[in-house]
Amino acid sequence: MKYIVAIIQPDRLDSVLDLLEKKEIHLVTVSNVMGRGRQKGIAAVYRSHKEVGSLLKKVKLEIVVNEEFVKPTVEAITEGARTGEIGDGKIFVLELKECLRIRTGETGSVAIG
Amino acid sequence: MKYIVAIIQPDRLDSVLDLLEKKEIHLVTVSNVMGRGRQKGIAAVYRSHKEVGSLLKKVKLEIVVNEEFVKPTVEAITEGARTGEIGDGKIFVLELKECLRIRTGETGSVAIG
Amino acid sequence: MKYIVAIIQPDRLDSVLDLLEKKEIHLVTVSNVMGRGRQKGIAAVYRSHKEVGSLLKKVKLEIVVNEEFVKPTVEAITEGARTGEIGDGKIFVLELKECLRIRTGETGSVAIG
Amino acid sequence: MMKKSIVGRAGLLCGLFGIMMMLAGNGYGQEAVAGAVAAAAAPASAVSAGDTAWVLMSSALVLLMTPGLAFFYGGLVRKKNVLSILMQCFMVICLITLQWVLFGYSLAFGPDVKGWIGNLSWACLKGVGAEPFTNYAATIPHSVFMIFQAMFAVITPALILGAFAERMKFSAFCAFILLWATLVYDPVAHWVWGLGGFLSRFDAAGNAVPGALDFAGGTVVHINAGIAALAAALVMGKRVGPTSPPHSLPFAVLGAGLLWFGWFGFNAGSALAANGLAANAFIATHVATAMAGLTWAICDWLWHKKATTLGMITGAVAGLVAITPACGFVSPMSAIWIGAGASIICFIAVTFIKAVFKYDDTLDAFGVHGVGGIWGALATGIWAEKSVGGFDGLLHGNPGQFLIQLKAVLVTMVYSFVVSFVLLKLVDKIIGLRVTEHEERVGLDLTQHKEAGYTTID
Amino acid sequence: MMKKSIVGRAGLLCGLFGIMMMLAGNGYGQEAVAGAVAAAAAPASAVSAGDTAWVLMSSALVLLMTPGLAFFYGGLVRKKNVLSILMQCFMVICLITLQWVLFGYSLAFGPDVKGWIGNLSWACLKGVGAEPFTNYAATIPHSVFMIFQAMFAVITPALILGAFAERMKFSAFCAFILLWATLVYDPVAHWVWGLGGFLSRFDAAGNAVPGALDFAGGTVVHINAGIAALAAALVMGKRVGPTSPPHSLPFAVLGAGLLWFGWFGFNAGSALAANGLAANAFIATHVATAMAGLTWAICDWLWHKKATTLGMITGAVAGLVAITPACGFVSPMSAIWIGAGASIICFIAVTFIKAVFKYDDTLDAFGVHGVGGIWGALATGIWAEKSVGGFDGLLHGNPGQFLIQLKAVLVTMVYSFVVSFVLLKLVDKIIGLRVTEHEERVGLDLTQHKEAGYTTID
Amino acid sequence: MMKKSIVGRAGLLCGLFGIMMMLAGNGYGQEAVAGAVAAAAAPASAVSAGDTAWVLMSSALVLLMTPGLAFFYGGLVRKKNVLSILMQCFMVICLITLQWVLFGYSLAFGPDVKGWIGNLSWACLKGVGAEPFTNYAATIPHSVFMIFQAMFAVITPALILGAFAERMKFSAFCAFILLWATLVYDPVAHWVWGLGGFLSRFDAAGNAVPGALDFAGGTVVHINAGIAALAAALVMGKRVGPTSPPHSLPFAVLGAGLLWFGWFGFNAGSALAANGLAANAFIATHVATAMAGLTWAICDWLWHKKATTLGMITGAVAGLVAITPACGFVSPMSAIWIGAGASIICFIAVTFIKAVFKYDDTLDAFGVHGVGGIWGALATGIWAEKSVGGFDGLLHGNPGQFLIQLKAVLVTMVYSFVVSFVLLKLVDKIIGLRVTEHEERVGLDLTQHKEAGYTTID
Ligand SMILES: Nc1ncnc2c1ncn2[C@@H]1O[C@H](COP(=O)(O)OP(=O)(O)O)[C@@H](O)[C@H]1O
Ligand SMILES: Nc1ncnc2c1ncn2[C@@H]1O[C@H](COP(=O)(O)OP(=O)(O)O)[C@@H](O)[C@H]1O
Ligand SMILES: Nc1ncnc2c1ncn2[C@@H]1O[C@H](COP(=O)(O)OP(=O)(O)O)[C@@H](O)[C@H]1O
Repeated sequence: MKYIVAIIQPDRLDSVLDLLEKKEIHLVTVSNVMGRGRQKGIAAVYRSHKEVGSLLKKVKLEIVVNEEFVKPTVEAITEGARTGEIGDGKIFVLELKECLRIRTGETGSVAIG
Repeated sequence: MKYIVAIIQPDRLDSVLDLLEKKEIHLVTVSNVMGRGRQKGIAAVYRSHKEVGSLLKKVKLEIVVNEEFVKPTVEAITEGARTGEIGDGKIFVLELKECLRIRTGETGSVAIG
Repeated sequence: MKYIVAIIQPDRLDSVLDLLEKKEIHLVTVSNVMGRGRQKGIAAVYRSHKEVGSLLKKVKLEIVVNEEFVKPTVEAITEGARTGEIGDGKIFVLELKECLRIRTGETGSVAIG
Repeated sequence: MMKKSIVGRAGLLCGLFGIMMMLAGNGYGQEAVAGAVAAAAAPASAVSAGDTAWVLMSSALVLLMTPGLAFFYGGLVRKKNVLSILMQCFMVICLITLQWVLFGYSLAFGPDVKGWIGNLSWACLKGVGAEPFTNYAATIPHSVFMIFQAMFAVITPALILGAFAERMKFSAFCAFILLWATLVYDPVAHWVWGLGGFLSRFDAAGNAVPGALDFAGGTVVHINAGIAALAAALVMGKRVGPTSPPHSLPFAVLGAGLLWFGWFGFNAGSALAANGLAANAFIATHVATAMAGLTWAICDWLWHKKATTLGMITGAVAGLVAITPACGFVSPMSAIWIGAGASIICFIAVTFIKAVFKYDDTLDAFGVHGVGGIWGALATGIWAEKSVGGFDGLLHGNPGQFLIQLKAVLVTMVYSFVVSFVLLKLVDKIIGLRVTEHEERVGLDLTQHKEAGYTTID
Repeated sequence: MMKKSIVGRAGLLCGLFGIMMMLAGNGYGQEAVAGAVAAAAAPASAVSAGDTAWVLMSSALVLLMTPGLAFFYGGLVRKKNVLSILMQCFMVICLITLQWVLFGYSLAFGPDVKGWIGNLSWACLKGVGAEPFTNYAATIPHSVFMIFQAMFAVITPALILGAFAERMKFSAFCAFILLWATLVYDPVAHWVWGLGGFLSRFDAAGNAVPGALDFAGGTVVHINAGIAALAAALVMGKRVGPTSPPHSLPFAVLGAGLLWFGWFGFNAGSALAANGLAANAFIATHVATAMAGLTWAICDWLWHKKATTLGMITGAVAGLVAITPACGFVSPMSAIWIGAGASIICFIAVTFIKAVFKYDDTLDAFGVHGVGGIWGALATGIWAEKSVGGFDGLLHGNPGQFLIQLKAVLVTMVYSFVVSFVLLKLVDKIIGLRVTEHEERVGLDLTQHKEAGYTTID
Repeated sequence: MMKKSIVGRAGLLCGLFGIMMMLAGNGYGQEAVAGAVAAAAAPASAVSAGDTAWVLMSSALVLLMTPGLAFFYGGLVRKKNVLSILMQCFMVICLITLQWVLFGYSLAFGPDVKGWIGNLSWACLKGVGAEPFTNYAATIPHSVFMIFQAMFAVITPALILGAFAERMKFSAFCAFILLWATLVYDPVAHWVWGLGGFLSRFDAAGNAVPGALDFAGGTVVHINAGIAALAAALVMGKRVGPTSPPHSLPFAVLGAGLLWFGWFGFNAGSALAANGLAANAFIATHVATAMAGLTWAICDWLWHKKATTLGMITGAVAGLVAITPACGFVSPMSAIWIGAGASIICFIAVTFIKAVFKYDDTLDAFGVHGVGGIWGALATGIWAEKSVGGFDGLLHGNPGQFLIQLKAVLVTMVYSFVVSFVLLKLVDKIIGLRVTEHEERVGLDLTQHKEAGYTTID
């Protein structure tokens, strides 16, 4: 079982979700984050006061999958989120020890899907 | 040391926090997330334009505990969050390498509590 | 590769980011969280109704680094976030299996930076 | 199947409603003719552009109060219910406006039937045109008086919704509010303000008689709505789950600001002319509100160690409520005491009484409008002085007026409570008042209106 | 280099503009003198404080509509574009106010040139002072009439921006709006409202002639802006990416509340006096809006199973739009039908027509203002009655008026569409209408204004 | 212990305050009688409904400006401080309203004492009733003039709070604002507007004398508040930590919209009648604001490459400030220059001067109101023309008026700075001005008011 974290551009979210759906990866958790990366933000100006604002809006996906789904998940995210421009983001894969479905109490691989 | 992540229904947050408290698990980090799962969202309608809106509001808990607390934590979450209906959410358990309390610089198990 | 999670006081964010920058750790993901810890919140009052409100606003940092950067990262966070008062927060270090840069498809250590 | 039965129930309600209206129509037929004749006999009178400008503007101001209330209430609920509040407020504007021009105005202000109700001779605005109806307002078109009053009829039921916020079915809400406007608001407005109403200061011919003082609606609007709110809180029961802090206090403050602004139309517009009386009402309103806002802040400071924003705006609204019946009868200096009293009494109601009796008056519609309205109506009987509005109260040697006020308050309380209670039970039987627990947890915005107030990811 | 060329293009536009203005100035020189003389010959007339108070207040109300519109629109776009809407609305206020006092007012209302346009003899407010210009408004200073009209000139172009929200360059927007106001709004206003305008009810000398009825701007404002919006949606093309739900419906509701409030100034203020006609306009406006809000809610309920908040406020705006040309000519009871029709027709436009033709009218500026305006203008020709505003319509035995309405509608539609289309293409050539795809993805707030509407981390 | 000492300090402040008031009362006793006699001697005069409607409405508009300002300021601070701004604004309304009716009005406008202050003979509104006080306003009740002025007294101290936003103790704020209103606002209002004030255009008997032109409060309101703001920024010192972007620019835009709307009451209402002069003030206000908004946008575009929303609304407010003293004395065409100048000068102040001197005027209360007010007061002396308001300025051959303006500006600047400085130091000694660093980091909403503006998890 793997715990996949992906940071992507906000406006790529829809296409990533679509592609994941197509690969039968339905379950996803999404949240707002701000990211500092190589991408340079647009300096905002408030009454002539410049805000360097190195943090840009990003979207974070968390997807827990069984081993066999790691590849399709990573592919779907890559395909959906890639524009080729700086700021496209990253995918991180962590090892998951245990998983439990609250509704049924099931644990392990069956609880993931 | 374990890093527990739980995704629950927003309105179950209070009861989960209460139960954790009762089991002496005081330290928790909470955030807003949106989840796509088995639960079907209610299609929103904006000027006759339907938004399928597969993402539903969820709350994410992050709790770092020593091994002996894993069970009570999972139990508290399960008890507090379970309604038996689809959408109740999941608990994920990850292995934690290191923990450090910023205030004191303590590390390891003592830094968790 | 390590996946570092830090929970800090919101108003320390700027100094932590500065210090990370100085140690050449540019890449960071930031998000809003609420934390329940040892720090006691100020009880809010709404029309004489008291809200105990154990959850306080915190900021969460996620930083993925190669092994050699773990120490400087932890130091930078500690230095920037420490006030010595309760509520300063925690740093958690998780093991990272894999990392992938969406833009280029690079994986592993090179994809981190 | 399910849908059919809802439609069926709605039909039943409509039917009931229709029958009542027809009965009303028939029953009052005879008097209608007499009333129309009386109206025609009223001497023609010059329209004043200044007064007309003032009352038209005041009407617009009072209209703005309902969106103001929507934000005042909407800011205080949870994020997932904000639209339900806004929607209910806008629906009240739409429904009651139509009810008012079709028959409500005639019921409330039309030619009197035995002191209880107006007849239907002014239904569909028949005869309500550019000519002044002198007995109500001599210097503005009758139609201006009608539309000014329409705005009052609109906001009154909207006030009630604070009591059952976050848990009422939208369809039930619509049905209840329409019935309530017709069977509670219109009669009570007639009793107190209609020519010949049995609590009114004028007989059917427009001659002065002893009656209750209610300059801009302490009894008709605030006690009436506040008591209905209490009935609703009791009938509906408590919300599921723990209470939550206001999702956006700035919205509540915005609402309070718009209410304060609009209330100048409500109170000073009730002079129905731009003159010294309007000025007195304007000033008394402003002073009482300021004092009440300050007083609540002080109560908060004494009781909770800090002055809260929500406390201050709640106090301000309590002050606005309390001065409403009084503003054309008391001096600005008396308004200071009325404002202070309003905040102290409402603070007690909201802080202690609510805690003891444990009804879930979500947004304190009873605690502020009911309690504040009662205080204001009685206070009018205490501080009224002849030099301001022609009547003396207790402190100026006329305890009789205080007793009349007391009577009007009690009559309104009993009538409003009983009829509101019955109507709520009736609607509960036919449509069902509450959403399911699951809908309540998910929130009314999504379940009742298929919308979310805000986006989360963007 | 890059910058230079933008400056160059802007210069070119300005130049074009200047030349047009000069031509206008020259061409109309002769008539200007005649006009000025006519103006001077108008009999002096007493200013009424009441009427002046009402029209000044109405002007303030109409000004407030533009911020109201900003929030109505701004709440409906994505978070990343909210400021672009607010900014465009405020820029319209600034630009068009100046355009209006410098020459726009004179073009629209100045002495007539062959029925097509006013001349420039009132440019820079020459002769527009405290004396009434009797043929427009006999009891208020001429300057009050001018500033009241200024607010109309401001809000009309602002309506259009709903069609190209979330994708237009700010510089292009400024250029387009200034050209549009001058070459579309001012002429059409002259045709319908200017003394001697070829669709107007008065000849250049102020004598009544058969003409189109447009009490407060159904044709001049709403059809005009709505058709320009359609042209813009077609020229601009679709937004990139999937649509998004409104980022803050409460803001949209706030905007709707302010619009409703301000619209009383728009419509009842158009009586240019505080009298029975203003009252009729006020009441008809309120009634039609209430009916339209209710009707859309019912349509939503029938079609989508639930009444939506956005539906209700959209309906209310459609009702406001439709009653605008009619409110001084029809009775409040007819307003009910006009309001109901407005919502049904606009609901169809937004739900089905838009889906079929697939133009991206982001915020339904055409679907509500264009379609609602057409309905309103025609409905005026149907329900007008002599006893209200001096003219009978179809239902009162005067089909001729309906035909005149139809003609005015068609002429305005054709003119507005063609000229708007050409102007958009022109601006596209010179400045470029759309932001880059990347800018569109990042959002207009950051890319066009270097600001973010809200903070995320705090 | 701690608490006792706070109470003790507050008591000390109150005591000081009381003594001052009593001295004032005694010292002015004699003149009070004379003043009252003079008032009684004023010839009875007819109230005009139109004028009364206009000034009442204007009073409501000016009241709305304070919530407008609350949102303008509140949107610009961090999320954790939004309520502190809203609360301070509402507290100013409450406190100063009471101060005004109890004694403030009498100090400012009551019978003159040696040109410096009014006496206390109108305290508690004694004699301020439905009869006009002809020397101030002949066609409206005296009480209407009083309440219109009350709204000015309210908003002026509220303007100051922009300078010390995000770091002042709420208790200290209340004390300071009450002292400031009494010891700075009331005297300066008397000097410039009170009959017999030493900078005023009228002697104590109401005869015209040479004096400063300040139609609606450039000197009394904006310079006065702006300079106090500078003093406050200097005394308070800088905020802790780095600056943050505005937490909600849409709120700031909402505030700007309400301010623009309300300012029509402020400026055109200052004509105290609905006539040509009010119309001129209305138009000049609108035009100057439009020009100023546009000008700031252009400055931003030239300096920062893009026009910003915050820049445009800041410019609009600067324009409103600058035209305030001038609007009844200059033509709408001159208003264009005044508006343009306002934005350019304030842009420089905010962009460069603030950066050089490094005071932390959080929301540019000095940079916009102080600097804009000075420009406006001087510009009045430049562009005034007899045909508008009866006085010529520099450009119309009367340099003397410019010098009088300069004198009034300087006197007000010095007085306001010195007394504000002393009061701040005094309050700092007794109560302490600043919250602790920890409280500042946590935010004023939680630490000063025990509330959060918004929920985070819901
Ligand atoms: N090592 C990292 N640790 C944490 N977050 C990261 C890391 N690398 C990238 N991110 C996140 O991914 C986002 C995109 O990264 P960026 O360097 O801008 O683009 P790219 O991945 O295309 O080089 C960043 O804004 C940040 O939120
Ligand atoms: N494999 C997963 N990866 C990421 N998030 C998940 C996963 N499974 C569940 N979730 C989160 O849990 C929420 C609830 O899951 P859902 O399938 O709707 O209910 P249940 O757990 O009762 O079957 C989802 O909305 C999603 O946020
Ligand atoms: N074991 C834990 N699991 C999850 N979150 C934690 C844990 N310990 C601390 N936190 C987070 O860190 C924040 C600060 O912790 P707190 O105990 O208040 O201060 P300190 O670290 O100075 O003792 C908490 O509000 C919480 O968000």
